[in-house]
Amino acid sequence: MSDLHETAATGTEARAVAVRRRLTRPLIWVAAAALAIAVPFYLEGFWLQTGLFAMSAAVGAIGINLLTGSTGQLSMGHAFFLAIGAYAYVYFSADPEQGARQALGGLGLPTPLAAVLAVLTAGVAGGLFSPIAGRLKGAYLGIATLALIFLGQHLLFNATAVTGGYNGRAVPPLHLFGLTFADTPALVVMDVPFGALERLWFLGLLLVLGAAAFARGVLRGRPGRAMNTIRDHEIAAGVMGVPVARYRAGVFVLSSMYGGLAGVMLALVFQRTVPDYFGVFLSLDYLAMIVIGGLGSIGGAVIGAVFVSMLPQLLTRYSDSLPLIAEPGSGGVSPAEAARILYGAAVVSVVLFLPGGLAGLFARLRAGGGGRTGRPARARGLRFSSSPTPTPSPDTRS
Amino acid sequence: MTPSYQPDGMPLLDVRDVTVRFAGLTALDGVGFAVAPGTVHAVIGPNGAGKSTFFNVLSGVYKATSGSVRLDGAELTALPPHRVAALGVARTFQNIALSRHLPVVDNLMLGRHRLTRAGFVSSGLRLPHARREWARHLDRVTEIAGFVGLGDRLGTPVGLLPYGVQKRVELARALCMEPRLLLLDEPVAGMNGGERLDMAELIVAVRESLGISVLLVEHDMGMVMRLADRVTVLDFGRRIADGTPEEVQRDPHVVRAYLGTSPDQEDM
Amino acid sequence: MAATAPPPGDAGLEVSDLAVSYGPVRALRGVSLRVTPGSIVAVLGANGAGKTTLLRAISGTLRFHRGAVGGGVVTWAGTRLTGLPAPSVVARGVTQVPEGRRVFARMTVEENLRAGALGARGGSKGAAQAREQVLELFPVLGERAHQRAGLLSGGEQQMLAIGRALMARPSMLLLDEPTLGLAPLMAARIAETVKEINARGTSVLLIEQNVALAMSLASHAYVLEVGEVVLDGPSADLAAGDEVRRLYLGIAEAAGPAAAGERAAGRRTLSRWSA
Amino acid sequence: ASGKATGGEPATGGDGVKTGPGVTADKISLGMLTDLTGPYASLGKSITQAQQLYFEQVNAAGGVCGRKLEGIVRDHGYDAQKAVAAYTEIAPKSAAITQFIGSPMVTALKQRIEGDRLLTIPMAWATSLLGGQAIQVTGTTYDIDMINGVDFLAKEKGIKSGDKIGHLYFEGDYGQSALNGTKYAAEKLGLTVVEQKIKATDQDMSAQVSAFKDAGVKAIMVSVGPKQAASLVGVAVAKGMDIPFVASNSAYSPQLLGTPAAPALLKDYYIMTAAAPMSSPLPAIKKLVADYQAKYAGQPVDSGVGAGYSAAVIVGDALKQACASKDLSREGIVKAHRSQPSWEGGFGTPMDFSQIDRPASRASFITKPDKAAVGGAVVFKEAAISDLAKDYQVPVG
Amino acid sequence: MITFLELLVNGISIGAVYALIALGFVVIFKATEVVNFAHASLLLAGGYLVARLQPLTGFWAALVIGVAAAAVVGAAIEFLIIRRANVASHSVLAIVTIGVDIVLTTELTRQIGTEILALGDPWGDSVVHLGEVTVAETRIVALFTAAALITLFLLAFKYTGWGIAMRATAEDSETAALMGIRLGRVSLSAWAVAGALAAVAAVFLCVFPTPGLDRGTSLAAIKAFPAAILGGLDSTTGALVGGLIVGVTEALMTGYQNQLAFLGRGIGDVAPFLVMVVILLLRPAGLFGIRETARV
Ligand SMILES: Nc1ncnc2c1ncn2[C@@H]1O[C@H](COP(=O)(O)OP(=O)(O)OP(=O)(O)O)[C@@H](O)[C@H]1O
Ligand SMILES: Nc1ncnc2c1ncn2[C@@H]1O[C@H](COP(=O)(O)OP(=O)(O)OP(=O)(O)O)[C@@H](O)[C@H]1O
Ligand SMILES: [Mg+2]
Ligand SMILES: [Mg+2]
Repeated sequence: MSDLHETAATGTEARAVAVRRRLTRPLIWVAAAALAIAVPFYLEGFWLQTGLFAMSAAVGAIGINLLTGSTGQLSMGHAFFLAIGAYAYVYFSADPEQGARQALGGLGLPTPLAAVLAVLTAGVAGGLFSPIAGRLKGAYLGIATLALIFLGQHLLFNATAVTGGYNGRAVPPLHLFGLTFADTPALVVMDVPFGALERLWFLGLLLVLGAAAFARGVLRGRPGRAMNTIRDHEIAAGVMGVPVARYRAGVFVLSSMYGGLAGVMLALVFQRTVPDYFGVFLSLDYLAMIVIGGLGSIGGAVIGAVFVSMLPQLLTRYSDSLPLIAEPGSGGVSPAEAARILYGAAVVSVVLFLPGGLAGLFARLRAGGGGRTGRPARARGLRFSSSPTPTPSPDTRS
Repeated sequence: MTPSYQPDGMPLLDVRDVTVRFAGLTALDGVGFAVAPGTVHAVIGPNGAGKSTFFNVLSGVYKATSGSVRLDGAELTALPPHRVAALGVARTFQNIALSRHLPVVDNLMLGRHRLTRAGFVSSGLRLPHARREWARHLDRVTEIAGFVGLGDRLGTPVGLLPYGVQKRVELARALCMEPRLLLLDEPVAGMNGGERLDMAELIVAVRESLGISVLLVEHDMGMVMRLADRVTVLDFGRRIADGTPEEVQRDPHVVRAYLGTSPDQEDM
Repeated sequence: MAATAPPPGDAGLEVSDLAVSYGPVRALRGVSLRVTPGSIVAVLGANGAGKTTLLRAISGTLRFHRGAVGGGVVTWAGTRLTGLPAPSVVARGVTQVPEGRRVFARMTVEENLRAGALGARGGSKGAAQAREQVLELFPVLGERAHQRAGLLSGGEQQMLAIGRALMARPSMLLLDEPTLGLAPLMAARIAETVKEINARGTSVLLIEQNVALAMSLASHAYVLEVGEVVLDGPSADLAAGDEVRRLYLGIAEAAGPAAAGERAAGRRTLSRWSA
Repeated sequence: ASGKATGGEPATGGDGVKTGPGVTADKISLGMLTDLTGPYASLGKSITQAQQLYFEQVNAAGGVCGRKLEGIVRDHGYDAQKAVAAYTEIAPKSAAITQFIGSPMVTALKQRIEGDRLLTIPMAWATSLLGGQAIQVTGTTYDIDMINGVDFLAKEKGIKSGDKIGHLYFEGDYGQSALNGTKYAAEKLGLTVVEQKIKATDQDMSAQVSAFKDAGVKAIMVSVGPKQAASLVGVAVAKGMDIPFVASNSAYSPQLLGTPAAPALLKDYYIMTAAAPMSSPLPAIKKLVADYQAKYAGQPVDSGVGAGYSAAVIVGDALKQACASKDLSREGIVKAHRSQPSWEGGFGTPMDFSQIDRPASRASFITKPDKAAVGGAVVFKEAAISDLAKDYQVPVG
Repeated sequence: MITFLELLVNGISIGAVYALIALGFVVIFKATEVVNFAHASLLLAGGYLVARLQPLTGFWAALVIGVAAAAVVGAAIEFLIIRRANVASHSVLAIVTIGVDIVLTTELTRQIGTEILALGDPWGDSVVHLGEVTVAETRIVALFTAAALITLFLLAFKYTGWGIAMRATAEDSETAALMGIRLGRVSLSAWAVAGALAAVAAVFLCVFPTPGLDRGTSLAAIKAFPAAILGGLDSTTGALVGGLIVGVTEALMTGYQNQLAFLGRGIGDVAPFLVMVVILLLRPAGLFGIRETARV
């Protein structure tokens, strides 16, 4: 009976763990914050840029985790919303210009406004897809969303007045509270030249934290419960008063907006938008991120995003000193290949050996020794779903 | 046939001529009856008679092919499930339909969905009114949990609970919707004698303290006899009897189609 | 009453000192029981007592639930079943009807029956014979042969589940709450069917909440409580004993200690919600 | 406080040569942003190996300015994000970039490259890459090749005013640049262009051939990948279209001669290129082929070898010039490079590096597939500038 | 009109190849409910094996060995990975197959390197003239092969014990085990079959009109997704019809690209996906898929 498993976690031991955690938590937070702030002063551009890509990916991954992990809706179209975010930002903020071959449109809006509008535009784009997103589920939705990628690519290449076509467009730097997020005008903070990357670093941190906090609020709140129930038992959700289709569409829109924000961040880091980037593989990367990190958990999305975006960079960077990896061009397994193989293997092995993903692993390590306390369902990392669709066969009793 | 039942005043639920067809199969065939406010009304019948189908129509999961269902005058048949829920219809499922990974409290809070407002934005930003709302409804959920005897299980993931307790979580979740009409689909199936009595008592307590109408599908005749004010019997989608438990129990059609033997022997 | 050790025997199903756990949860501890060939034995117990777990341990499906046998053995007709995968258990003539019916919802009734015969020995001739018998027991399955099983009613599904298991022509049938959710008439029919199946030579291990029904079918019964056998004996004796009546029949609840707790605290009330 | 606090300002070394990032007392580092795992892996491999060969040869001869050349290879697999990351990593430690594959990637970084004043040789020949000081497109651009090609069709293949010609091109910079050239020449000659745009993932050109056939084209320009080109030519021949094909230099690879498309390719297929094919009798090329085969025995000697090697030579020459003016800072290297109005490396046509908004050359060779030849192609017509190309105003940016 | 017919025939002929690829998805989906993203790499593996063997053994022997070897590759994926993945949801397994695909494709493209491998098939570049319309012989063979294989699987799924075991396992593996079905074998056989089918599809994908197998070959598998899904992921007939719809749409949109220039050039690649979306809007489970009627 259920008492059997709870005995271990109750009693003084558990209380001690709780107390210890209450003391260590803030310390960890302070240390993490100090570290994050110190980073731009020490690390070179390459690291900052990699970190910023990871931050953008983290925001996108949180978004798709809301959809896939928490609501059970598979989406392979996330790259489309990143593209919308990135391009919309450019279009809203850029001044119109007359290029050699084509005219590039633009609204010349203040950049922060353009960023907000870009996120909203991504949301609207997600909303336009709601007839599909609200109705389909599982594999069908996943593959249907592939259409977005191809449609997106088509638009990016053909709507040249907005997108600049295959060349993409330059991204106007963000101006916020009198600060320009670009290399010029030069800025030196404590003897360290603060270029675009250094400046964006702090903005990126804030955005990731904000995005995570928002998602946490959603998941812990009324919408989160509805989403989980849609995932676990769609019909029950409807009968309990949850408008299932509308919620599905709503989560899709929300996740699109996260994608849009990730796109804006990406554009700011890239300083240029290029259409090729927003293809199928980017979408697959996002799925890999949330699986590696841990489905349904926000921390997992962030960890997965960091893992997936850093791995290839690390391998390339340190290819010389890694065993078994050959110099590029020398015929052996090149760093890029090694990175891809490792990345694929990571996806596989996380599922094989780490249910709950990296986030689950961390949770277990943290809980190690002290037994399980708090809310076990959350701590163990949620499964994708116990029954992805309401199985027509009678549910088995536990 | 029993004489048709005329409740005093307006019935809470008025079912007329409901027919449901699936490809090549008529699951419900012109069923009609009425449920008076504040009563327990049982629907019984052999397996496959269409009882769950009927519940599905009532809760908006299935669309009736024809016929009408009115709750307090409002037509239900064309509405999707969440709109039906909004009118105050709550149900439990024949096969447990809870979120196994979520703790009891979250499953119950889901029942508050229609009574609460917090959306993506206010939850995401944790606006004060969303927090206040949450706290207020958590109090009520705790109260209901205590009422059904789940007070000490609120934090336990549902999947770890024994079956009988899960059934009670289902009931509690339905109660959390503050319904006017409660549909219970085989609430004691799979329970042992003690648990059955407990559940029966709970249903009585619900009716007495909340005064809501209960529509009950159950194969445990003892339970039906004890609880129901009125019984409708279905067979092959058709209403074959309707009346007080005693009337129905003696009805030869019912005995032949459903009970098989005289009920006294069957009562355990 | 202490659990009496089953007498040493020859063939039949023998469970001795079985311990099962699901990760940290110990679901069975030192359970021993015995089904002599050709008999019906019932296992009673409250929800969560470990009845289903016992069947899973016999049929080799614990691994689907992350459970494992921690000790003890199960033997059938002298051969050891513990550790065998489920299909090998079926191949040895032991078939389980799972709790909650679990029909293949997207397949037709006919296909469900065919699936039941897949693990059986005896080839297509045997299967045809088995099919005939099943349709004789449950004519409704013939009528609904081409309907998708998921769309059957609960009782129809239960019949299909039993019929499907019979397609393997088992010599030992494990039934997990076969009358769950069935109308009285249907429950009685199932009971009769179980008798009939047994009369044709199949031993039955029956788990049932409907104690009266179980007692009327079984010659011998065991009572499980929190993973241990607390009572066992010929069913007639047990049915007459106070303990079983009190615990599982819900009779005389006002007097028994089981009725304490919430009920003793007086009538429950819940105020109406006003907001 | 941190290592970052010291900026990367130009300094002057012991030998009186001003140095910048990527240049130390005994070493000059050169970046190579290439594709070894993506769609252009075959090109990337040849280019990288040829450039490594050049560095070795220069180092064996004492290096440049008393410093050894060292290549830093980064594979971006034709992924823009990886390319940007790789650039960010190696730019601060490179004196120049001897190859940068992928015009979307170069375009994505164009502003930064210009801002960094980092001499960069893109392995792409789109007109959109023109117009900057630091980025040097070698030889002709795709559009010039196509103009010369159309001119060739008109002069030698009987295409005349009023005729239709087809153009099969890739979505993107490459295809678009080439198409512009075709359109320009067609307008001048009174031809109609039938366009078919495809993606790199498309494999089967049957539908495109049907459309061309239906339109009644008299010749087809080809600006796609080798595989699509082979499919196009194969299907067209099988459907009985007996017309010439004129291709951009990226639309051919010698590997095609091992496939069923070989006969069709050998028949009436011409490749426009600014660089002489590897089978050319030019002494520089003969030596390169011999050296390359000695070092990388058994590996194909395709056009990438020539392109890579000559790009490395261009950078090497710029470094030598810069050394002569005692300025190996980035500014100095770019300035030295741009001071050469008529560079001649012996690999084909002379190039003018002094004009930032024009292609370095307007002369294209016409080559033809040939099984026996090194690199699978032979010169069909020596490099020449057509009249049409002479007056052509190249769009920039 | 001739052009229209020619495009139609082209579309049908390439559609047959898509159908073959889609069939591979469908088999795995039916047996295990997993959307197999690794199918693209199986395709590449199959084609690679045939191409490498062909100079040594000749085409037909290479085909047989290659198909068998691809089946082994499929089975190995199942045995080493899928079987061991202890997950509750099929969607997670789908993501696992993405990982498998990445690993396999990377290694195969490394092996293939920069080459374009010819398959040495007997049909070469011969074409068949149907009136004014010409079709490649290879494509006619493909169409017949696809139709034959699809019929075969249709029957197998419906009538054989293997088919029933497969569907039972897909739906509820524990209960299937209780029926005596050996789950490992079922899933293994499904993956083996998918591997074999991938090899067959790869052969038709790499022969004339395309010059041969190269690292980009597997990208064609993406087009089989709309094919599989618009027919209905669990329907073999759907795979055929879906493949043909995708092929024809693509061919027509490409062929009439000039007339459709206002939609932007290159619409031929997008069109199948748009058709898919429209069909899914009307029929959420595809044309032939079984729509799940939930029962509670
Ligand atoms: N998959 C599982 N993981 C963890 N614990 C489990 C699992 N399945 C069952 N249990 C636990 O094992 C114990 C015995 O469960 P079991 O299902 O065997 O009981 P039962 O007697 O069949 O009950 P019921 O009458 O509800 O069917 C219970 O405490 C239950 O919570
Ligand atoms: N979605 C559906 N599609 C087709 N037939 C259905 C569907 N749902 C129910 N049926 C059929 O309708 C009939 C009535 O089923 P229902 O579930 O309502 O019976 P029930 O009275 O609840 O039986 P039980 O007591 O066994 O639960 C059955 O024959 C069943 O097969
Ligand atoms: Mg029912
Ligand atoms: Mg049980």
